[in-house]
Amino acid sequence: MSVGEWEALINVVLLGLLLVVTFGIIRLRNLFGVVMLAGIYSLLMAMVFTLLDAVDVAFTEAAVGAGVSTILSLGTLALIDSRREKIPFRFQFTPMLVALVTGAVLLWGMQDMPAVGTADAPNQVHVAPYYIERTPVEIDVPNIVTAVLASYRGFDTLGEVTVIFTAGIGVMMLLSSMPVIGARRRRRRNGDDQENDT
Amino acid sequence: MIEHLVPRILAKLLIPFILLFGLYVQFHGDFGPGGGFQAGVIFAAGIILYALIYGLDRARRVITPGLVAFLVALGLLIYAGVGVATLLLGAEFLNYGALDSHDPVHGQHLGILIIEFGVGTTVAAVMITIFYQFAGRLQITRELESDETDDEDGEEEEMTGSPQ
Amino acid sequence: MIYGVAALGLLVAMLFAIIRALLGPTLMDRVMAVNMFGTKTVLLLAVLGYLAGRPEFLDLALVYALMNFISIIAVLKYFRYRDLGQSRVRS
Amino acid sequence: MMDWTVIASGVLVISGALLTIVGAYGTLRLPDIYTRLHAASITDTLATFLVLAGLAVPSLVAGEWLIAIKLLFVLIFLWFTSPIASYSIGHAAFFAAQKPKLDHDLTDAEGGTA
Repeated sequence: MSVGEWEALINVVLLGLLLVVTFGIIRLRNLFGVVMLAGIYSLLMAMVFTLLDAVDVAFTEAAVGAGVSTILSLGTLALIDSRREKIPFRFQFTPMLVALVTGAVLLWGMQDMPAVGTADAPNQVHVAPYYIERTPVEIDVPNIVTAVLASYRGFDTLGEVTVIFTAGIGVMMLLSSMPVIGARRRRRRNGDDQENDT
Repeated sequence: MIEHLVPRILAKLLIPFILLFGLYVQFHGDFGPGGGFQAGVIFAAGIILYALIYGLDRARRVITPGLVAFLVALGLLIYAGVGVATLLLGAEFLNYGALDSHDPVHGQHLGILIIEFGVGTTVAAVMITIFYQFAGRLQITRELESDETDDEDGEEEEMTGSPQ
Repeated sequence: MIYGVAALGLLVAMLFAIIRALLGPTLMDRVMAVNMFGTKTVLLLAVLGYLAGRPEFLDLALVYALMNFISIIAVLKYFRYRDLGQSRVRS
Repeated sequence: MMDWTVIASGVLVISGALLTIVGAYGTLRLPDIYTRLHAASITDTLATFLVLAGLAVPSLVAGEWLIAIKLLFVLIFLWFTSPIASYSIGHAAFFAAQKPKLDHDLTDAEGGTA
């Protein structure tokens, strides 16, 4: 078997495992277990990305999945009472029908798509040749992904960084201790007469 | 967690490597896989590990929330500042070629390096912020509860518990 | 060829880990399965790099080798204190 | 071309993969978390070493030192971090008040004596 065939075989096995883990996540009624299975899902996705030669994406998945996503989920679980989440599993017809129809439509639409890695697929002939040809001349960095991300589409990346910035500011405003402590100080300052109420 | 000997000692050994690897990913992004986003997350993970092992209070003394909030904004400002600088040098927004008047390719190198640094700064600071806020929330909740029951106690806890 | 066989072997081990994670029965079994899965991911990424002839993938394996245990430490802290920000032993 | 590097590398990698399967199978068969942890962590050391050493052989022969050193770092970090993980899981299981299954807790099917 050639390298490509081996990679295809491993890819199929990985996607099968992904399916198993997904159904496990759906069936599991315990949030902590869901967080753990989501960790496995992230590891599997990193390997699928690696097989698709999208090393930079796999790297992001690896860093986020191994480093922070599980920890932040656990931090959230510590804030909420996760033991109360006993949702009974019951079959619902309409959502199932909608999901099945959507899946069928997507599968039907996939018929027209070119195979993975086809050289003359529309996404390969649009701007990709330009990037591949011009990057050594104009930017001269070995990793073309970095060149596209940081230079050709720098404005787009600026927007992404702004999104992350906004997320950080939002979490700061929602959970930060400053407003709470300020409110408490205010309450204490003018609340001596109301002490009996509390 | 500080009383757990094995994680404490080994984390002490590994945190420098994690931070160093983060810097490697940051500045090696032109050549191999990686870049500012991944590097920021890895760097933040090192700090988060420190906070997990030694406690949030000590981590907040090393990397104060004020500094982190400053860095969140600084990274984005670096990125946008490069764009403004290229505008002032007479090129389009974020056209790094203008950064070096003699050799546009060298200007591109410089621009990519600087903006990746900005991305890394913002991402690392945001991740640390999110962790600080989520992990520190229970402390605030407890303080508020103890404040409602016993006001005298709350006075002392406020000194140690409130962030800088 | 040899690397392909080794990768399939590692995938079988991963399947066992996933079965353990799905079966449970306790939460700690799931945590252990995730940790085991992480180690096997490091190995599989290294093997895949050699299979594809691109050993640059080792950077990825290095990330997992360095950082996979952080979430496990968070799990310990979660179970022990129910609070990831806990600082010192409560008297 | 089946020269000795391919054979050495193949033997090491395949035996490492086999050991990994054995360890993973152990986590399926053993009765409680502590014994499963034993099976999971014992593969982390030897199987990891065998696989990574097998991968390092062709790189060393070809003189690609950077790759061999990266493999060495992966091995060292795995050797450092997997004991921490096992320690953490064991401690967490203990704090979650899980009792180890002793001989008289096991049924015959699980290999117990009672």
